Amino acid sequence: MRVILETKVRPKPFLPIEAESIIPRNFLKGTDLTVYEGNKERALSEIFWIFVEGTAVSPDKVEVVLKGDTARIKRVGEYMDTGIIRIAGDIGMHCGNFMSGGLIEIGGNADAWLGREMLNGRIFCRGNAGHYCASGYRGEKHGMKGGSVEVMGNAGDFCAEYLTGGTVHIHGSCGDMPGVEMKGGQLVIGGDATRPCGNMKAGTCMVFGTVHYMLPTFRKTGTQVLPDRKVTMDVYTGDVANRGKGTLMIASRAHFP
Amino acid sequence: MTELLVKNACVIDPLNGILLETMDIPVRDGKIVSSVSSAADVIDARGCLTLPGGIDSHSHVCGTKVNFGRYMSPEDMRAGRTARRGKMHVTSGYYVPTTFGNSYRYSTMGYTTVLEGAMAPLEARHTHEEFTATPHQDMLANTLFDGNWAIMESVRERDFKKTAAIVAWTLAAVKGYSIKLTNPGGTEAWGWGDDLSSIHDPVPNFNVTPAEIIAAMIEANELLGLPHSVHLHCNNLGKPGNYRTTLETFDLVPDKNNARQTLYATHVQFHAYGGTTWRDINSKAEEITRSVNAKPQIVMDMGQIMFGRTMTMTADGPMEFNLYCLHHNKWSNHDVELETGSGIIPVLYSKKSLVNCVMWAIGLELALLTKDPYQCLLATDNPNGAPFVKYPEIIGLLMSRRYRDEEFATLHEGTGQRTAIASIDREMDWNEIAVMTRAGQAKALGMAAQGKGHLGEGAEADIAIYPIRCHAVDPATEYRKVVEGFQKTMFTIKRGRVVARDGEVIVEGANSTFWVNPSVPEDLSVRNDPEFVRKFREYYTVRMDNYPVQDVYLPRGKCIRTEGAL
Amino acid sequence: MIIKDVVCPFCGCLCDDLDVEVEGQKVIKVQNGCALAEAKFTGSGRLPAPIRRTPTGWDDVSYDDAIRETAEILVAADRPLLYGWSSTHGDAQSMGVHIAELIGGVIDNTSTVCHGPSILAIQEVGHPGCTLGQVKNRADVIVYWGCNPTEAHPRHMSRYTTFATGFFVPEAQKDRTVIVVDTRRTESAEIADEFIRIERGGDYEVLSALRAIVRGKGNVVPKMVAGVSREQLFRVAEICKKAKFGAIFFGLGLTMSAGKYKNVRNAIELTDELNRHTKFTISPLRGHGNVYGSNEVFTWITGYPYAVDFSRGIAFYNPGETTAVDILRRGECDAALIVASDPGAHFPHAAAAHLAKIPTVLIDPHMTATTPLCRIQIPCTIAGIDAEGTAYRMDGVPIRYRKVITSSYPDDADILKKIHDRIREVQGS
Amino acid sequence: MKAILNTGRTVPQGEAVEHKASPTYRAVVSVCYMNPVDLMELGITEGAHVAVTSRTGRIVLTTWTSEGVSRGEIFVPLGPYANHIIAPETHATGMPDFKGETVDIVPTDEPVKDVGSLMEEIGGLRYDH
Repeated sequence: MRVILETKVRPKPFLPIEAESIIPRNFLKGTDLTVYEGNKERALSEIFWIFVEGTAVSPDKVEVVLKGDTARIKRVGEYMDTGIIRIAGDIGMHCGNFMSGGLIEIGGNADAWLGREMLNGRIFCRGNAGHYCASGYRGEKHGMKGGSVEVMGNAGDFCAEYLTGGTVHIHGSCGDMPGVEMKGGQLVIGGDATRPCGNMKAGTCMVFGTVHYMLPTFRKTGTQVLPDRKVTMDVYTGDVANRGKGTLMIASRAHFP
Repeated sequence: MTELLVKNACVIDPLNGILLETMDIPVRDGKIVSSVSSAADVIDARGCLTLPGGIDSHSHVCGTKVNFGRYMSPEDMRAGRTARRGKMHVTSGYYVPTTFGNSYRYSTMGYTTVLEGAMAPLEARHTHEEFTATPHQDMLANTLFDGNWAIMESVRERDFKKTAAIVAWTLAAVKGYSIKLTNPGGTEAWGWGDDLSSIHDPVPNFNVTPAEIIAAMIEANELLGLPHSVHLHCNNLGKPGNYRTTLETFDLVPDKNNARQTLYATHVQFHAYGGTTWRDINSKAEEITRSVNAKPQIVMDMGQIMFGRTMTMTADGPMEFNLYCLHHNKWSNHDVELETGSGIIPVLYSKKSLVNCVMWAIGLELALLTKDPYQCLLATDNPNGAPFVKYPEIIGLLMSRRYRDEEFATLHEGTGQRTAIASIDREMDWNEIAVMTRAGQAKALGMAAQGKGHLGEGAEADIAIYPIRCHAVDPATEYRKVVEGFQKTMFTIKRGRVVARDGEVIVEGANSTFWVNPSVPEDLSVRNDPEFVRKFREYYTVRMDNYPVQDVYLPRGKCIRTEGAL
Repeated sequence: MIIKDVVCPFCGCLCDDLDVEVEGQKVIKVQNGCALAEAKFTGSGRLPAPIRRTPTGWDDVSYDDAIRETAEILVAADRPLLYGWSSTHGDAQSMGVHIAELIGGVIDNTSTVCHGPSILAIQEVGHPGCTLGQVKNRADVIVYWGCNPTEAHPRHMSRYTTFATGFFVPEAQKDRTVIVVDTRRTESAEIADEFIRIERGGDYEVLSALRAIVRGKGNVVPKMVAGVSREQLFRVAEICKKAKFGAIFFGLGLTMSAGKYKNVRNAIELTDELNRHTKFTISPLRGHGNVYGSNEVFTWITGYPYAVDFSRGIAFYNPGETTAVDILRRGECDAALIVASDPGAHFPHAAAAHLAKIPTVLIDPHMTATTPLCRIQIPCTIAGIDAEGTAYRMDGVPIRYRKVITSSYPDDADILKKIHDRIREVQGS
Repeated sequence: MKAILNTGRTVPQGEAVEHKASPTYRAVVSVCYMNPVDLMELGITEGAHVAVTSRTGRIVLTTWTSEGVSRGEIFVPLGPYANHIIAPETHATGMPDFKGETVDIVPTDEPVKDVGSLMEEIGGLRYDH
């Protein structure tokens, strides 16, 4: 089954929409769902033109497609456990929060907190991701615990903060402090990074571009050749400011202190 | 004039010797009376269990440290969120809920009076502000004196009258109810990052010992004729082997008051550990209860822990630092100049942890091995042992051996060797539960005279009606019904007004705060003591005139004047 | 008439030892206070009556009409923002939260552009702190990090630290070692025994290095860290470890620089580490008079210290998303109520500009930089001058503001109460 | 000249903070504190005006020398002048970069605007009573 949601023109297009109801499972029972626009509860049909193609007997066979001006729609795919969500353009904050299964594909950019506290499943973003991509929540000690987030463009600051499990792959560059407070999982940064892995306790972070403002509390333990990538990595352990036993690997040619 | 008649109530009122009698309760203008007119509103209790409003004699719900617990815990606020509904404000939080969250949950459980376990005098205004935002319970504030410089100096000089005068001035100034000592002397040592390891260690720079502070404060308390006794959080909380300190402390306590105990020892579960390290920790509940059973001058509360996440918060700063070193989670500390300290850290009590299982067992053992339920009251040191919403489960555990056995079977396998819980047959009856949750508290706090904790004529009409038909339920086997029944009242009546019904709070509250103003002869008043005034000016960062809590903070304050022997 | 022991409402020190001389309805002299206190008490130029913006200018309007219109604006909004709350007392703050609850609004306070990041840090790792008297009576090592008390909290040093005598510190200047850490050689730095000058944005690195040294892992630390020599870092770590009681105070140098709350978190974790060796505390130097009170009040009612979003009925919190600057920057809100603060002056103008596009109501005694942006301004009393109420000092100590003069202005809490009641009427709740 | 903008409190700013329309307030918050060497490099003396441009705006300020300010940095007291050029981006923390914005500085003869004008530039309407 395919559910296509195309945004209607709204009188106040700047208002954020909270749409945690948009997960594949919910559409098995129809499209009689609601979302919040600011402090007003709206029927899904007030916000979207809704087209349903085919039928499905189980949620994993449901594909939800979002089109139009979706950049301010938040929480799409929150608590999603199966099925597929495809977003043609940009998507608002908290896309895929607590996701435990299924696939979210984003054609444009994702706003902040993409895949926050994710448990499993897969998020694929063709554009850039905002701040706190694949991160934790205020006050909570665990961030993303499993699954994978792949971003073809760049990610903002605090990417993979508190990463606890799963893999985060940013093909472009990260902003400030990727992998800060990391305690597990794997973070791969294809481009550059500023001050990676502060206070890291465990897990692995690889940076293939340039590291700006390397933190002073990582101890170099050697080098490692990654044959499949044809690159030598400097290997550090840290963060020794903490009790950290994490691994930070930086492409050898590109490490400027 | 407003009148109310509660009909067909199945009443347990231990202080008046009423046990499961079906009767009517007439109420006029907030008090229980002998009869009401035919115009009275009528509530039909339909033979359900009807008790005096519940009283929590030791709970942390209001003030600087509690609010800091909330402030640092956005992760907890994600639990237990409710939207504004009817007369109810928004609430957030599970183990450190907002003030309205606390108030609504207590109210729907039938609780109408709560003693805040620890108020730092310098920050009393904050506690009182939150009291007014906890509108469905009458509130009392335990006032901290454990590291009070002026007190320690007077104890060193062995001037009990002066000790009493300082207590009197402080209680009146900060609108406190009773004397609280938390790790006496230890909180001052923590000012330097140290602690005391026995009640005979001298406090650094002050040359007094915890034992001397405790003894002197008991003297002062009785000299002033305060309604409640000294309320003590013993030294060495949470340390394996600490039961010796607790027993030594109990041995210090004379029997000085016919109406009530001379010492209230709080959350004794945390003070009843044998062993030498966390590896060989074991229960010393038998030793502790043996002492208490022989000493009518002591009342304690359980300090029961229940499994799950919660927040520990106490004036015992050094203890919290030790706990932080074990858990490596977040740690807050807040020392209060010239007075006390405090610490806060979140914890998870897990059935996988042998230590936690032993703690769980000790709390229950204390209650079950204390012969007189008036001597061991039900409390979790909310939220330290568990949030108070767990009380119904504790009641279930106390009333049903089967429930205990079922729980025990899920615990760490080493629990049986470290504790005696599995061999205890006692199952508490309805009356004992009523004592442990209201009558005992009222007596221990000296609040029975204020009309709390009983349903006799003249009492405050604080009444809890639970959907439990005692004659039709066997708590030993149907403990689930007991637990559910105590979770939500059919009616909670506060001062003659129905405030909660079937788990919903239905009115805006308007509580009272009880506080004590002991009379002190003018020549003893510390206000007239130039040395006291000078030290206040030089060492506090707040002026003496700005220190007292103004009346405006207690819109419905109830002052208890005491005439002591000073 | 001289009123003694008056509380100064200017900064988070809330000094309560001022002697204020009053003649009629005017303060003519302030003793004991700093220059900021004097300016605050003797200030003039208050807005005389409520004003309302018209297409061509400004009209006077009655309090009743202003209140009625404010209620209508707020009820009609889909995403109202209620911001400010630091220069007033607890009753007004509490009423503000209840209004936000009623209308499904977002309520935020000035900590958002002050110590909001410190709160985020505390929510990750806690806060080993103490009251100011504890520092005054005990501290032999004082660290000022990224702050300049000489300018922002002029009496902090004389009342509590560098120049204050305390019970265990009878000779302040001899008994205390003062360390200042900053990117600028400020006047505070001139007074220090040790000045650490950090390259801009280097706080996190320096804090990490100090943590490693205190943990005995100093061998990893390179020769220079963000412009600070290894030798100086080791020397300072040693001073701290040898302290009997150390106290770190930090300011906006940490919260506003890159990394924001992670800088503060690192400083707190350094403090935690030092506590394994001696006694150490850390405290933010809170700015606006009662800003800490707004955090306290928000917390006991909603569970969160700032940035609370009620649009879904329940309280939701996520700084960065529900904070005032972000909501304005994204142009999300469609009405605003500003109380006791001046976002026109203190927010980036690209964010503040949105206030002019929507119906904005300002409740403030003075004409401010927000006045030109608003549709209605309602003048009120000034907490601590012609209104009394509760305020929380930077260390959490609650103090009651005095009322030293009587004016004809209504208390902002009363104005808000009327708005609240009017909203309930309109909503029929 | 490129520089890093730092903002913060000063006593005069605090004293005048409740008189936003006053000439005093304008005078004390429309100041650009600079290292004297940087000032020399710009070829101006203390008191001359500079136009400071950032990603989001442009503002004219009066220069003031300060030995405490490092070379390559400027310090502007917090207020509407500094905020005219500070970006509203908060890195999803709620807090803009009040310290650390990159700016470009050139000498100018333009006058320093008053607060009312600044607010009118962003859609406000000055209130003169």
